[in-house]
Amino acid sequence: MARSWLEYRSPAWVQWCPGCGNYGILTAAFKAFAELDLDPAKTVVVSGIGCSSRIPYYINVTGVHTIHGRPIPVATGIKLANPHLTVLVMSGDGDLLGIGAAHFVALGRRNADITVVMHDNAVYGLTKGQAGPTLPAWVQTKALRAPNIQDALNPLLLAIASGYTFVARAYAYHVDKLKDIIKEAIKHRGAAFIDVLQPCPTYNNVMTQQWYEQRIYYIDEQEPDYDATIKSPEERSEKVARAIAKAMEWGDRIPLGIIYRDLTKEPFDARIEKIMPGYLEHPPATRPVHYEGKPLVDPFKVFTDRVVQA
Amino acid sequence: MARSWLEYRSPAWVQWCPGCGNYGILTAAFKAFAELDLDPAKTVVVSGIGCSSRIPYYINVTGVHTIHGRPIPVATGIKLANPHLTVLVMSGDGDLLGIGAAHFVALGRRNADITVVMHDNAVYGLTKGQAGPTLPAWVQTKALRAPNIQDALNPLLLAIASGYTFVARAYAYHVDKLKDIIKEAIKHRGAAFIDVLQPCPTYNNVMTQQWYEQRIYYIDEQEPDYDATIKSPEERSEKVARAIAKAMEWGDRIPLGIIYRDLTKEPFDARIEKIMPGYLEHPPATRPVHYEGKPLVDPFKVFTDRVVQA
Amino acid sequence: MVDLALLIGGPQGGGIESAGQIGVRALVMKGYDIFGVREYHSNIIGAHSYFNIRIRDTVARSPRLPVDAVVALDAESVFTHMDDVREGGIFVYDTSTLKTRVDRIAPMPGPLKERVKAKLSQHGLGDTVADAVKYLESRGAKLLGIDLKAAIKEVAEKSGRSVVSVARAANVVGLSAALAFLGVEKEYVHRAIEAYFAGKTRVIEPNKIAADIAYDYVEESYGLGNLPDGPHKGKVRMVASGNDVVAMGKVVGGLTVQTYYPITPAADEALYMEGHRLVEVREELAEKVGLEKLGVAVIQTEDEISAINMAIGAALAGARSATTTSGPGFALMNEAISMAYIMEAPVVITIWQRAGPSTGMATRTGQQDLLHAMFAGHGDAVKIVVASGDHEEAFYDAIKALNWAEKFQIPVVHLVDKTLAASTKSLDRFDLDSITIDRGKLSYEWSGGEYLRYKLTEDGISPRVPVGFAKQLNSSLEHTEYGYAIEDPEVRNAMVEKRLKKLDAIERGIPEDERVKVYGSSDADITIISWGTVKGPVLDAMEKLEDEGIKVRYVHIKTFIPFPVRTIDEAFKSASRVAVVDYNMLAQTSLAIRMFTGHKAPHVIQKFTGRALQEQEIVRAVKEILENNVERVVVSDGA
Amino acid sequence: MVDLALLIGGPQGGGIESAGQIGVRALVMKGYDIFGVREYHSNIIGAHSYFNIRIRDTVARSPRLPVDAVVALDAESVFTHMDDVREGGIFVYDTSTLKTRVDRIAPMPGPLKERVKAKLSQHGLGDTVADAVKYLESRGAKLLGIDLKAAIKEVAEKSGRSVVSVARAANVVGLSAALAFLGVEKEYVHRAIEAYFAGKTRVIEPNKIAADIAYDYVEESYGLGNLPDGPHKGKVRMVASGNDVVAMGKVVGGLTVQTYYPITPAADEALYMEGHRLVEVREELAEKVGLEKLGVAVIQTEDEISAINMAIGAALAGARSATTTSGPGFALMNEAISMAYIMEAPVVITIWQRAGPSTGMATRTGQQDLLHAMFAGHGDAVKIVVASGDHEEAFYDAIKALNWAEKFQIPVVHLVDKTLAASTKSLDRFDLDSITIDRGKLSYEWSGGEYLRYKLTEDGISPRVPVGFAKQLNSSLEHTEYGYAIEDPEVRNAMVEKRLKKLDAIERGIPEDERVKVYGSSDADITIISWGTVKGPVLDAMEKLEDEGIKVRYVHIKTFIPFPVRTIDEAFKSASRVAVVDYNMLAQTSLAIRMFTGHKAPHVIQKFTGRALQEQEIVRAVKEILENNVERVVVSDGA
Ligand SMILES: Cc1ncc(C[n+]2csc(CCOP(=O)(O)OP(=O)(O)O)c2C)c(N)n1
Ligand SMILES: Cc1ncc(C[n+]2csc(CCOP(=O)(O)OP(=O)(O)O)c2C)c(N)n1
Ligand code: SF4
Ligand code: SF4
Ligand SMILES: [Mg+2]
Ligand SMILES: [Mg+2]
Repeated sequence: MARSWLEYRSPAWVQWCPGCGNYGILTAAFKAFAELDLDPAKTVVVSGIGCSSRIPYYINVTGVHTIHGRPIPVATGIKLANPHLTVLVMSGDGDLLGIGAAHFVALGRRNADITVVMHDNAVYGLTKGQAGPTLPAWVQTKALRAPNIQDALNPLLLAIASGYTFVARAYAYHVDKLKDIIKEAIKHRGAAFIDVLQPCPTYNNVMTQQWYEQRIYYIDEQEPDYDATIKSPEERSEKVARAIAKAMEWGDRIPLGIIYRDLTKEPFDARIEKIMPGYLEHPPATRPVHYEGKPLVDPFKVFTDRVVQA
Repeated sequence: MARSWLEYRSPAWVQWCPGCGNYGILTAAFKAFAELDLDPAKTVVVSGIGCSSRIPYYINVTGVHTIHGRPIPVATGIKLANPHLTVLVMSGDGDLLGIGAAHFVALGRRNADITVVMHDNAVYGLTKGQAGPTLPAWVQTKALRAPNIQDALNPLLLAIASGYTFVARAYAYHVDKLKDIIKEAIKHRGAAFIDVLQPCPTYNNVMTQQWYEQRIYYIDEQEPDYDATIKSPEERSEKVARAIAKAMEWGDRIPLGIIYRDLTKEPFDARIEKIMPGYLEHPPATRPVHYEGKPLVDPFKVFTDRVVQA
Repeated sequence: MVDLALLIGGPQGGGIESAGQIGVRALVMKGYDIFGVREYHSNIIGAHSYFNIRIRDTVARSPRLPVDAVVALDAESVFTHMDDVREGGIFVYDTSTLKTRVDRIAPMPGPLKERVKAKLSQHGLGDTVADAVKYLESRGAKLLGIDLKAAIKEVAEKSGRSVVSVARAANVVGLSAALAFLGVEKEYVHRAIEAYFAGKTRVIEPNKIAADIAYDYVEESYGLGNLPDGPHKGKVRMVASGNDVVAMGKVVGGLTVQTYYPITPAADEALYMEGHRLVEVREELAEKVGLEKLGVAVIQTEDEISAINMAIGAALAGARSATTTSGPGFALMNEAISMAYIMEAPVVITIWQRAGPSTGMATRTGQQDLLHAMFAGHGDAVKIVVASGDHEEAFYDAIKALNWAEKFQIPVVHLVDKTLAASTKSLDRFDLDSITIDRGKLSYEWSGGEYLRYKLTEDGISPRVPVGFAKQLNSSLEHTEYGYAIEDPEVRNAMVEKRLKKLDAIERGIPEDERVKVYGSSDADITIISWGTVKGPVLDAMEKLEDEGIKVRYVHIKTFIPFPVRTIDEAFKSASRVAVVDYNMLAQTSLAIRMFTGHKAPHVIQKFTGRALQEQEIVRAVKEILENNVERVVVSDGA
Repeated sequence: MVDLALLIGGPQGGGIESAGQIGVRALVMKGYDIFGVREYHSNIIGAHSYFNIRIRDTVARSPRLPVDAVVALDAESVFTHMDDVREGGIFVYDTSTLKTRVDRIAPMPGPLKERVKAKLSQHGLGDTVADAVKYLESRGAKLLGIDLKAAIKEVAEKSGRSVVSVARAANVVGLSAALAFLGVEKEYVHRAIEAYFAGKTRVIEPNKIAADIAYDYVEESYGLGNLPDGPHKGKVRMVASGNDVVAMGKVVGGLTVQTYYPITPAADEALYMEGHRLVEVREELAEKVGLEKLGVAVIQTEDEISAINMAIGAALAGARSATTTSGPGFALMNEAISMAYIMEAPVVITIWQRAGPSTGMATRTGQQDLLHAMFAGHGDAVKIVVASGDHEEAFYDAIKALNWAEKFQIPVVHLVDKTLAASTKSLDRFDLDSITIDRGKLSYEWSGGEYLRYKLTEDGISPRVPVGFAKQLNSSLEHTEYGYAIEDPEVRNAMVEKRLKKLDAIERGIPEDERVKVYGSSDADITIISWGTVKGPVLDAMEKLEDEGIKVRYVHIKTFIPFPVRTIDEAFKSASRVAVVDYNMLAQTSLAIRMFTGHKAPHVIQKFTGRALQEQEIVRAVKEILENNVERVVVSDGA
């Protein structure tokens, strides 16, 4: 542990509302990064648009504040170009599961080595409190003009169905527990997803701190036998079923912790290496593209399938 | 049964390749529509873009051939405007689960009374055979320049995770079985999804007719006790778990039939009626908007929250 | 003549919007015409925000600086607006912040802090609120210090509530002090509070107490102002934002489906409509249509791609259908707009422009989406583009847009902006008799044999029977008259010619006076061409300049497609000098003008800061052009 | 002078593409310059398709009708092309189809059937292939009937394979007959088959047998033609499609990431690149860079939104990055393009234009995306727009686009079209020495203290260190030099001015001769202005018209942003007559020209059918304009 977590604090004014769950996530990130001693230049936090998505301004590592719903493709592009970076997506529930749902699913299919931290407040915070994709039907939070008529998604189930190989749920105000899960997610080689329950005191007056704290429990505390990790393909079907059952628990009791972890699937970069040997050693970000301005490729030598002797 | 299925055949030349699985789906649709005696004007087949998506030209009902990935929103708009129509989406795996995945998920959340028939050939047929979202990793079909490095999605699991209340799998060449499932799906009040395994003899030289026929089996034949229908909320968690286990069967044995049906969730139109009484009787498509060209609404009478007495 | 301006500043979440709204209402009750606009950061709580109110006995339609009164609810507001009050104007501030230093204000942007400190030190002053107050005194402002903390404590005591629960009433303290100073009766302040918080007694009471505390304090310490009643006294009026009036226009115009994905500054339009999703039919017509209530289905979608496609689907099925968004959302709609065009689906897309590029400054204004809107969609996609200059225009244009969409069976883009969205205007009754709802060639019955959705006709517009009422094919591919996909060159040419004929029909169907409005005469010293909310500041500046002997003509473009070629061409030919106000970087309006007329304006007035354009900016820019022949004037007033 | 044209038609999936490719190769081996273009339906199997080959001893660059030889592999082709052969030209057809009636051909579009039947009956003929053959005879064509069924049976017997497995060789039978007629040596036909099917012995053998059957039959029955060797005999050349050369250009230009979502006609570019994802380093440089193989990561994404955003991400990380698409896909990229602009991310977007609106005719061509591309993205988003006129241009432009993107840190749109994509050209060696790879202000090391991604500089372009090599902030919001979001008016103005300076840098950095090319002189009878693949037909028509005493000047626009204002302005001023060839409905090129220069061309030549523009269409249109002063000439040659 070479760095203090304070080193990861940026000088910017944190503009979230008082009591916002995002503060807990921010602190947990500082601590996780510090404990993993991440290099600020080589650690990239990519976000979309939303309250939560302003987080790159507040963490003193490399940040990319993209557009609404697209942090996953941008992050995937960064990781694709340079697989040696630590890449995180930190974004809102609306961003990732509303407008961005197609990319959320696609990341699972690729199992790219990216950690997705979803700030799940069940509302669209920055646009003033409309229903988010995780807001249950018939709930009417403060800003709504009528009860919500769309069902909530179950983010964990969706992540498992999409192919994520690390799936967890955490709670924003439990900074140290969250920090531990973020660390595990970053260490995991593959697509990792953490659904962080994040109270939004300004707009979500239903799923409040109190509401959550009456319901959440930690799997590792209450069910120490729960083993979420698949170490060989044979274990998969049984463990996935158990993980899904756990993922579907919601209501009076909400489980927190690592729900699922599959160590048997290769991450995207390893797959690319297989069809394009040399990729990892000389990735697109850094491999030579010219020599003193001269092109490195002679088309008549390379595209021989198109060469004709007249 | 007032109409012959031949009445649903359009005069257009069917331009699919010889042996294409789409023919089976087309015939099954003819038969299902005939047996349900659907009114061609009030039955709407909405498709995206792809080989399969040309199906509206071939069925003699109302058709809407939209753009790639967007048949679900267009169909939702039609159904929203006129809940008294029978609306189907018939489109490809690439269309629905690749570019259209966000809408696929959103339809589940709304549980709109729309039947989605997915022509699942695991390739992008019309663009000449690239990998579709249901093509397993490391498979290299004819047109691919390298093995596929993205994992396949499990469409059934994704549908269940998204909230569809009717989820089934069928096989394109078993026309009568498929027809029965389409009928059930249409009759279901809510978002219905049928994953139709559809051989593409031109591009998918791996998942061929033979490949499928060695693996598929019918749940209702082999497991007559399997009951996929949720009739009360209490049954849900148990039956969903069973459905998910069934949905995850894939490999040497591929189950066909109705995997899941939830009768306890209201469809979207019923939800709208609740927050906007009168909707079903006078839906947006037909409710009066003027009287002899005159507006029906006086803003000073209606928007009284903005009226000020000076 | 009464022409006043008032500015209330404070932190986001600190009640700036409600103070503004209450102020506007009180002043409307007093009988004045009011225009109020709010500036705010893309932030929920804490960043600086302010509300600018213009009060006139003629017509109020633009903000102006300096103002006659500033109400600064916090230290940041004092520093931010210390140059915004005119000499002799009132500056209300919170005495409990006197010791606050610039550098301790976390939300305040660093560069602004530096500028403030430099300015104060230039005047030999330090960097506290007290120093700023001295600076204000030196500039001749009348300072009115109120201890807001103490006031709130008093409110809490008097209302029997906790200090925390009434803390936001500080805004009303400040506002009420300013209104007392001006001479707005206490009664109006009370009524305005009641009207704004309609029915919420627990909010109304402490706010009235807060109002009284400030009002009485001003009365005692300084005496009340003596503003006479305004000319609108006694009338029933409306006080509505641009977002509101567009929603109203659509509902009055017979909209039955509105889809949206939340985005600033469009979402408030949809939300306002959602709050009015069941509306009463006009008494005199209820029996005739057999209904007392009408529903408007307002649907939040998963993204903008879904919003536009769902709106198109609804339109195909016969709904009067629209969606509302801003630049980023509209950018995502491009593909579907091309589909709506070839499918001949009538759909209205409202674009509430905000400052780009990209996310840019999401709560600021601009006119940066003009060319993007005009050429949205691949493959020769055509749409009508209409832009509104003020609240009245926006109301009627919303209706027109729905009519044109159905009449010409084409997508219509309605361009508005954040200034309009976030500005509040006093309005007279709309002229319902002038409104016609036109659904074009729509019919719900078909008995003509096989229905051809794309029938070739004289005017390029086919009879329209909705999906569900005649078997039909709708296709995004090039198609036959029935709708089958076809690539035959002759059918293709016939369909292209059909679509060209439709363009002719649009050219014929939208007369010049709906495309452009001209204010002033051709013997003016300068002709200004622009569009949208540039209108208000220009018309106000015209009056001011006229007083100084400078005659201005203003050519206000209403539709870009079809373009008012004739009027613009004549304007250029008859003008001694032409300047375009182009609220964007690329001078997009100038490009559009040149594209359609060949003319290039020798002068351009630009603003990039995303703040609402102000009267004095135009006054200054026009003088700059006339006096110094400057080609490009960039204005940037407003914090 | 040799100037021949050959057309091979048949059903999609019947080997039209391979016949064309083999034909092109044989003719290149014979020493000619070749241009071949394929027309096809949006269909996998069964619909009509044809390949048009132009054979010249100077330079081949456009299709032409009528051709000198038609090979009709099926009945539909006979009917479709019965007017496409010149008097005295050869028409090869399948005698086993003689009895087929027009109406029995399922894939044939109804309206075309009606036109064919009308034409035949006008000549007193029935509606079978036999009737069409009579019609052809009456038009003076040399008929060459081959029983393809019998020929295939013979191939099957001789190769010891089943009839089904060799059925596709019918295409080579037809092709080989035509080549024999022309006088291309059998050896070249064999070698061409070998080259095209490289290594696939089981395909090569039956095809050679098929070639021989037809060749020998022609030799015996009609005698071989006596085409001399062409001028390129002995050279090592390339035969590549437009899709291929763009992929080659990108790879040579140092591309390291290409993302794509499959779409016609872009996908083949990505697929070709994917097949060459590991390329060898030039021998002389391998040691210097320490690598023998280079990888190009070609990634299929879930949609175009992902494709562009992933490409942007890769660019931020330092990859040379591009994506490829067509109109519908580009429409979906609008929002991200605006982000790339404000983030100053260098990314190249190749747009392979096809016929719209919307899905339109997905496998047909056009230039309908010009204005959409130029104004893509909300909020004043700027990009460079470069367009290629032929294969050579496309190769070099692909490299230029990558250079400009990195040099100016801005998105670059490379406009190409389906004609280029689907046309095959014989090419000489590229001039590697003329190529420079320029990465602008990129560096992988940073030692200057805090790295400011958006540092304000003289030329508006900041030093660029990729993500991963210096801690930094990249933001889609308006930002400070470091990258923090800010809404301060002064910082905003500074950043807008920075971006304006960058536009100046682009204006200065891209000289006029890279923006436009002028062919012919100003004393011409007519000046044609256009761009893209209009070039070939216009240059060919110039020659033809010159022969008839009509002098043409051609102004070929290469970049629309920045626009070649000076040259176009001069062209208008010096020209006696100007016509714009506008391959779209809205006359978008004319609008762009007027927008930037004020000039309006009095004449326009348009084509809507989506078929490749042909030499004779321009010849005809120019005469029409010169002789009859026609304002708008619409051409529509090609089935
Ligand atoms: C294309 C586009 N559509 C809409 C918006 C407006 N917008 C900004 S933030 C946001 C939602 C934020 O919700 P979420 O992702 O849950 O983040 P939160 O604010 O709740 O943290 C939306 C819709 C946008 N910026 N871009
Ligand atoms: C926006 C857009 N992107 C890409 C395409 C090109 N495209 C046409 S069909 C298709 C995929 C078809 O695959 P699928 O949906 O599985 O249908 P199939 O052809 O296999 O039946 C694609 C990518 C398009 N038409 N529009
Ligand atoms: S609106 Fe909600 S999510 Fe956004 S900053 Fe405030 S509390 Fe946090
Ligand atoms: S390509 Fe495949 S899916 Fe498409 S029509 Fe042919 S066989 Fe069917
Ligand atoms: Mg949220
Ligand atoms: Mg498919």
